[in-house]
Amino acid sequence: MSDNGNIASPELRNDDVLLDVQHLTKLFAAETNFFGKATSYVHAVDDVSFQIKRGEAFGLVGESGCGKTTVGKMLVNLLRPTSGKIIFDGKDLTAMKDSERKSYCKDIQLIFQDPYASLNPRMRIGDIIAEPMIANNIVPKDKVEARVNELLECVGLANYMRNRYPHEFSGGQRQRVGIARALAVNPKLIVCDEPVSALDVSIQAQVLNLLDDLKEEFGLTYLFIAHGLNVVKHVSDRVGVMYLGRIMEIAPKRSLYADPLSPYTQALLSAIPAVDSKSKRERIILQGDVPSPIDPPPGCRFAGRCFKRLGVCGNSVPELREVKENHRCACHLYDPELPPTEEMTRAAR
Amino acid sequence: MLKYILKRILMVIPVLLGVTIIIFFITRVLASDPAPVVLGEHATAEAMAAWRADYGLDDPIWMQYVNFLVSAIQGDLGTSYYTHTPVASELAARFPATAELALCAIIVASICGIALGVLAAVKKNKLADNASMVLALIGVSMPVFWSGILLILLFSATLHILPSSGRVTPLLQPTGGTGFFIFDTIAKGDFEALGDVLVHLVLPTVTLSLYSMAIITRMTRSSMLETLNADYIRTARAKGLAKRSVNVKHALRNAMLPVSTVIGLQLGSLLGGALLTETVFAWPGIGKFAVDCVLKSDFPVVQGVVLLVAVIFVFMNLLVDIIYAWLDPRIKYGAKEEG
Amino acid sequence: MLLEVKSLCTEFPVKRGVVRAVDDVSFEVSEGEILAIVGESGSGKSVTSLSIMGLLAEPGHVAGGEMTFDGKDLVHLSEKEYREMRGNDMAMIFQEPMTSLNPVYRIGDQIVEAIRTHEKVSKKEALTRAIDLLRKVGIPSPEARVRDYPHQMSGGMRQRVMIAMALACNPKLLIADEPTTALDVTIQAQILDLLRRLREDTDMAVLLITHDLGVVSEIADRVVVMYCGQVVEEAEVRLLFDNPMHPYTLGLLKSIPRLEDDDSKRLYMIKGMVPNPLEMPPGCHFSDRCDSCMQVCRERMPELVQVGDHKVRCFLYEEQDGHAKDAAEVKANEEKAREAIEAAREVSTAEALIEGDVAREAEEGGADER
Amino acid sequence: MIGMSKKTVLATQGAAGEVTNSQAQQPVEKRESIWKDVLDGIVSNKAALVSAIFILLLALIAIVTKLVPGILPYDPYEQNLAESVQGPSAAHWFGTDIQGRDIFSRVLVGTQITLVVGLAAVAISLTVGVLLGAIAGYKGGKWDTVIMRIMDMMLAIPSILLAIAIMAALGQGIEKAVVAIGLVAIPEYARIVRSEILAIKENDYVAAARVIGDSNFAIVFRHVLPNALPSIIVRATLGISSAILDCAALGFLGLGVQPPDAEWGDMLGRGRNELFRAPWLMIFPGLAITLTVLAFNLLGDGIRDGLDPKSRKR
Amino acid sequence: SGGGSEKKGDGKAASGDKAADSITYSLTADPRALDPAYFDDGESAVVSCNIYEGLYGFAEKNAEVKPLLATELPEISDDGLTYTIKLREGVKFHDGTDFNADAVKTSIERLLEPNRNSDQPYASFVFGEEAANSGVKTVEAVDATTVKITMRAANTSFLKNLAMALASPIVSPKAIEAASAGSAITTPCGTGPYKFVDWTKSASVTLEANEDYWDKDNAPKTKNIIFKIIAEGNTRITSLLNGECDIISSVDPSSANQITDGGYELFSEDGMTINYMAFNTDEGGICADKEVRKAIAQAINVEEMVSAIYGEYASVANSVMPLWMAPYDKDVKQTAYDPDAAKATLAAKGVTKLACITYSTARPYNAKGGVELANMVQGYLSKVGVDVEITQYDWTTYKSKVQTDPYDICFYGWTGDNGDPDNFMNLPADSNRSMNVAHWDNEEYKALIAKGIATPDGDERDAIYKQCEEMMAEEQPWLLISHSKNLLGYSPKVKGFYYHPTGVAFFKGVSKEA
Ligand SMILES: Nc1ncnc2c1ncn2[C@@H]1O[C@H](COP(=O)(O)OP(=O)(O)OP(=O)(O)O)[C@@H](O)[C@H]1O
Ligand SMILES: Nc1ncnc2c1ncn2[C@@H]1O[C@H](COP(=O)(O)OP(=O)(O)OP(=O)(O)O)[C@@H](O)[C@H]1O
Ligand SMILES: [Mg+2]
Ligand SMILES: [Mg+2]
Repeated sequence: MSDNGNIASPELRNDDVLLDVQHLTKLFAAETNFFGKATSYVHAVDDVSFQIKRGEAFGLVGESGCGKTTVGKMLVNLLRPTSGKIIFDGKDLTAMKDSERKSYCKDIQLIFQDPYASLNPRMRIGDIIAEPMIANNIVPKDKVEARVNELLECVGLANYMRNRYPHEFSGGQRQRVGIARALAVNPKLIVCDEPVSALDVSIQAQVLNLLDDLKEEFGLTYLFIAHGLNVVKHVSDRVGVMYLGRIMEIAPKRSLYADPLSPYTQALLSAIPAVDSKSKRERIILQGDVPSPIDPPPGCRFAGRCFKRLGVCGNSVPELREVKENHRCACHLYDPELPPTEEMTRAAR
Repeated sequence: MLKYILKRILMVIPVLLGVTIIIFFITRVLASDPAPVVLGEHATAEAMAAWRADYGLDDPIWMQYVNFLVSAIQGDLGTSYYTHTPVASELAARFPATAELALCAIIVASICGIALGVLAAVKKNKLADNASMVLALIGVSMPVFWSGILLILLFSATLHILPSSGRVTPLLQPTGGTGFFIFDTIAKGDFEALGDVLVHLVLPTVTLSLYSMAIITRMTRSSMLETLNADYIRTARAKGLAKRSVNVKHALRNAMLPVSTVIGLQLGSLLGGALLTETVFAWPGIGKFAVDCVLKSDFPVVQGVVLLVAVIFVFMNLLVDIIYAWLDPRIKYGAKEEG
Repeated sequence: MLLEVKSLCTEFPVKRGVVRAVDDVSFEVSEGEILAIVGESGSGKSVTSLSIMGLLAEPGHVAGGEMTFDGKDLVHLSEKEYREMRGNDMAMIFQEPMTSLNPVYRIGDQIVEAIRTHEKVSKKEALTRAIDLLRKVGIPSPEARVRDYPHQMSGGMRQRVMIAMALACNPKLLIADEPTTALDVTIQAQILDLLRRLREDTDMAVLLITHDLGVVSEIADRVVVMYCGQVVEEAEVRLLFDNPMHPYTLGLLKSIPRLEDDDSKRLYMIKGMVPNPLEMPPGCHFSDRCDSCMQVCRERMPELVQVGDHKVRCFLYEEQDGHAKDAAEVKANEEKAREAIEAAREVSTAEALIEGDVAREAEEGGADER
Repeated sequence: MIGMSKKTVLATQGAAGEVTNSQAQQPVEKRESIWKDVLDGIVSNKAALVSAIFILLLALIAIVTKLVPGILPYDPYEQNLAESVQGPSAAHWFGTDIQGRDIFSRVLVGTQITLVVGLAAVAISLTVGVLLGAIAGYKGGKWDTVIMRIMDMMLAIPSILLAIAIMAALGQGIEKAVVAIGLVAIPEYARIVRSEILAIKENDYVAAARVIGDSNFAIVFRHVLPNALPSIIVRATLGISSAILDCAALGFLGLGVQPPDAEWGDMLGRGRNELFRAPWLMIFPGLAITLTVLAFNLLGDGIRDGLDPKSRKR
Repeated sequence: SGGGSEKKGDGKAASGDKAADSITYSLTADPRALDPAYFDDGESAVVSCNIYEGLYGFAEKNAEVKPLLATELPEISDDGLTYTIKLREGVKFHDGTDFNADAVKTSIERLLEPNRNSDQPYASFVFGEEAANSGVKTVEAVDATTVKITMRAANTSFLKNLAMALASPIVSPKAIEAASAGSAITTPCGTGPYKFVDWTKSASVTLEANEDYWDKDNAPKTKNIIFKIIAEGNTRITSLLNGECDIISSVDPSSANQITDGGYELFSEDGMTINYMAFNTDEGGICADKEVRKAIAQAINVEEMVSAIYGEYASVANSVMPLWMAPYDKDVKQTAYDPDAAKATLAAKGVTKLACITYSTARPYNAKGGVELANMVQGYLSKVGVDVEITQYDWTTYKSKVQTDPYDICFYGWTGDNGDPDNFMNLPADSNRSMNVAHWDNEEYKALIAKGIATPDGDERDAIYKQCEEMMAEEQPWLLISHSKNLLGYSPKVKGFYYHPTGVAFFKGVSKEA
């Protein structure tokens, strides 16, 4: 295993890091033997490290099944990491006991992907938004209602809607309720798990703009999960690209989009259909499917589909190393110990 | 798959142990004293005490249980207090009757239930749907003994077209063989007896199958409605398949998955439900016998019956699961066990 | 012309009224052309395609209009004739590759079934053809994969199987209802590439249904934009993307985050939400959400009129009498619409949203009081 | 702090704002609840509606005959051997039994016991079953294994035999019948509740509740159980009908209520001895049972349709 | 042949004097066993009495003892202790074994201590107990055709016991040997007119004619006798009406008309039973007081009640013993119905509540089960201001509850075993509380009973039992209710059928027209 996370990039080093994820790994039992012991594992998240600054929006991108949600769930304590650390606001959450950890729960909130499944259909939305405040005792009982109204306005819902049930709302409105619920406890970090992917095109912009506004207004920090680079581009400051449980590339937005280093990122970018005829890019069509995360082969996870694959890719795991300033990439193409490649020279320029 | 079956068979053991404990507790601790019934009118208190001692009923309860378990594992279910016959042979003599009836009933119930259910689903909200659902519901709503007696009244007492009692006219009864008369008569080529066996089966089968039929109809309908809405049905229709072939080949096969589970469960409950039907139709099975034995506090037999039914029920479920796996290629047992 | 749809109306009687899911929709598809229909969820795209295929789910029915396919009148076709045509002359693939294949049959058998429904060939021969088809859609080692069950394949593979099945009888028209929506971007690129190749190889016409404007711009020749069951704009693909006329099309294009965009700017939001099909605003269906809404828009439904190479349904481009305005006025109005949209970008989100909601509620007010 | 800046927006909104305010003052009506769904299901399904009315009628009869016994044409308990076993007539619509009691009056009074039996038995199995099912489903692991194995054991014993054994052990009487019937039905409820909960547990809103720091108790009672309610209600409605049938079966086997209580199953069981002489002794209570059970079944189906999100188009 | 229609067809239409080759008789339950040593139930007795025979039997229509396998009535010594019995010659068991004195000795000795086991319910009743110094001491085979039985004490009813179908019949020694020790014979083998063929549990027992039956005058006339087990009363009746059975037993009184209306014969003769209500006379109970017992008895219109429940198919009991058995009742007066007097007495005694237990299962002496009776008594007593609280149990539970429950009144009955008056009259003197459910403990009465059993049949003995009857009427430990009639239905084609009051049916003279 490569040791690629403990040195924070220089850009971050001096700054106030809110969340520091180190070597986070999550395995799920895929097959069990007679006595219920796992015999093979889904490597859902495999040695993932990244940091998020206060007030920053960090985008996490990758195709379906690459482990984005699993990362998010581990952050909000819905799943226990198999190994690795989550250092939040200077404290190691993974080392805490459940009771201790509970007090940090409210600082990290989650916005779900599916606006239809994430609101209890049998509760009025007023109660849904009030619930976290009551559960965490952060607002006196008699102030709850006023605060609910405030939150509703914040997310662009009229306060008379308080007494309605979720099914009376459209997807976009529900997602806004979900946002209000997350805001209710004044969290420091909000994990947005594909908050717009289930929404209509015309509604997506509403939610994205809203998240932007709120970030501005309350100085929130986001972990923004998405599977398309286009959405992330609009919201995040820095972006991490995941593939099959591993981070392939982390870079500030501008650098990543202007000059993607990892072949996977390049393919991902090119696969996004362009609306503008002017900006027709060269298309890279990847062959094959994402392989199964159950007991993945050694070496680079992307090796099987890579169009720039080298001999070593199949057996050795590339390190996530800083190739350009603040721009790190896990790819053998940029391995200084290997013979120089065209890409390496280009990146060096 | 084999591993899965093995695992399931092992899981059966604690269930059966539990069943014996429950029934042991109910019979030994709660039920009334069998001695007065067994020994008859003239028995004195001393005779009864002696008898209890003979049968180990004054041992501590756990010891009785251990004794029972030890001999049960050796295949000895004990001897009936009342008839002094080994429980195993009492059950062997009666079980085929119940099994034959239950099998016929489940077959009739499945065929009619599935047919009605499919009809109802395909003609959703039309007359045929409402009619078959009401029919099914009436089946579920009538007390079995009531409908049985009414059927006897109509077909036997009034129209004289069907016999009201027993499995077969005694002189035609096939001897030896499996005890499954349909099978035995066919094996012997005795078609007069086969006819006789079949006419005797009609009323009890109908009565017994009504309840299960209703359940299967309901299940088939809802399962069928669900599959008819599935995407692959649209795909099949987009291929240009005829409606019939879509309904049968694509919808029904998938709809059968949950239905098969229900049918399996029904067979278990039919064994229990046969009890009232057997009473009404003088059917020589274990159902009526079991009730009598409960009422006579004939503990060894009650234990035996319950154990037998539990074994059948449990293995029925196992069988259903295996059939399910066979019907549904998606299920690869052993791979997914919720943990 | 391969397929002609004229003033198609499709209705679903429901408990509280009649949902007119497709309302006066007309378009044409010629041989070898890829026509895309775009629109948001619920805009009637699927219903349109199902109407063409004659596969509408029960109480739904075609309530008016004409459909001609290859010279045949689809509206009055008998079920038997329709069946012969389905899967043979026109085939369809669906959005959900995970559920569109029957889970209990091998994929080979499912393709064989499609072939043998329309052609009298032996099972063996059909199987050989199935293997060829799978190879054609790019499934590696098809000889082995024909024996797979759907659950043994990934989503992309299944979508290929669906395409192979659709191609089984060399249809003249392939209707693809959101064939890539459920797939990952890299897989989506593969499928789009496949469709493009197939069209080149077979000269088959494709009616592509999607809500993803990106997909449209990648592959389509011509685009029909639908909103609330109606066609609001139709044009050649480049023309539409470079010069959208209807405020809705314009809004859509502005609201999707694009790689090329300057991301310091806020996204444009179409405020409010799609109206309930039973409680449509009285005038133009889009009027509530439109930033260029005029009085007339709330009173009357505009017609779909030909403006240059566009067809568009909007009073910005239509005279009261149903004719297109003259070129200069059109130009001016186009400009106006663009400005309105740019202006709307700056409104704070929550503010705009509340406004949108309230407007809609007011519209539905009657219902709410009950 | 959050939202302060938005306050002004509403104030300056003009016309739209007024709409908002006027609507905000609307009385807070309960807009949509599970009970409304139930009601919708019933009302929109003719058979269920008729059944519901029938059941209400039964309940009314039960209450009225309890409160004002004088309303009955005859005293259902009074022996009048002079009129023993008379066929249906203008005086005795359903005839009389061997003790000369009016069957019609007894059938009417029988609604009391029948409904109480149905409700009480279901109450027992519901309470215990929901509790066990909830623990098994929510806690999972060992709890699940142990509870569900016990339920399997109970299921493996034919329920009527189990009920008879319990009755034989407890002795006869309506309360005991209720207990026996209630006990044997527990596993079904436990199973349903468990599988519902397993499904509901997977929903994001349960995860959301955990993320915001809800306690397990709150999650189960606020998020999980209310959403399992539809299937529980449906099961309970159907459960009433099977409880009534089970009670009738026990009555038929001579294990029913204590005399002189009028219970339909008991009347039926007793009447069958007179089948040839006095078929009405068996026909009318049998019809009463069948109709009542049918009504509960139809009602259950109606409620199921009403609560089924798929059939509830919105 | 099977189907109802066919059966019905050849039953009704075909005529002629050819004999049909089988008669089907319905039993209400499985026989408990087909070994006379191991059963105590009527079902077993009905079947067994056609397979086995005893040394003695009863007369065709009453309980008079007649020689059967013995050639004449025994020679009884004057002290009543020695019975010398001459056996019939040339009789063979069905398995070909000779019937002789050794066979008799073997059959009886397996029921005597110490061979006796606790599974033989009637052994101690018929052959007595060492501990009680009663019954048989020894059995000797004097020669091949003579048996000598020595008693421990004189017992006038012993001879009648020997005529019973329970315990007494003679079984092939070979069959006894073949059966495993201490358990019942499974292939029955006797000397009777019918041979055992098959017993399908819960379904039927089939017998076939014994071609070599010794009594050529009474040779079996029908090839097969089939006993079909039908528990449900309505099904039994239907099976008769539908031609599935030729004779059905235990007809419910209320269905009797159905049988005659259908053109079938109804057999209705007094049985050997008494159906009564017992007062709990235990010290401290409400009914310990004779006045209260009498008053309760006055409140109940027995005649009306009997006719309502049983119609004409039971007779109101005026005596403990059935009329045909007892010449003693003529002058016995039972308490008369007088509700007003009852009301007054009960009010004076402050009786307002009585606990009653009853059984829900039909019994031979009460085809309707005890609930109907309890219901009506409840009805009568409510009219004199007494609330009766009824608790019902199934028969098995009931039998243990009568020994443990604190009841004031309970319902019970008795079916005679052997036609001897002692068999009835000793019940209220029995120390066994499940026999004496009134818990009546009257020394004077007990003395009478002891005297009766030792007195040889004759006027002296009759007088003793008459006195007993009078005491019962006067002391009122019981309220006598009814003597049931044996009700059977049978096809008119069945000839020569008679149901014996001891609860058995002999088929040797019975035939059926085809
Ligand atoms: N509870 C679980 N048990 C077993 N495997 C799981 C579990 N949850 C997730 N996985 C597996 O872990 C991998 C990562 O899943 P995850 O949901 O994190 O992906 P994702 O990136 O969020 O995908 P998507 O874009 O589809 O939401 C997948 O292969 C998934 O099948
Ligand atoms: N079976 C039906 N009953 C009633 N209304 C229906 C039915 N099917 C579709 N509709 C209505 O028809 C309208 C159009 O639906 P359609 O499925 O064509 O939308 P779509 O554009 O394909 O959306 P999506 O992108 O979600 O697939 C919707 O408003 C829907 O409510
Ligand atoms: Mg995810
Ligand atoms: Mg669609």
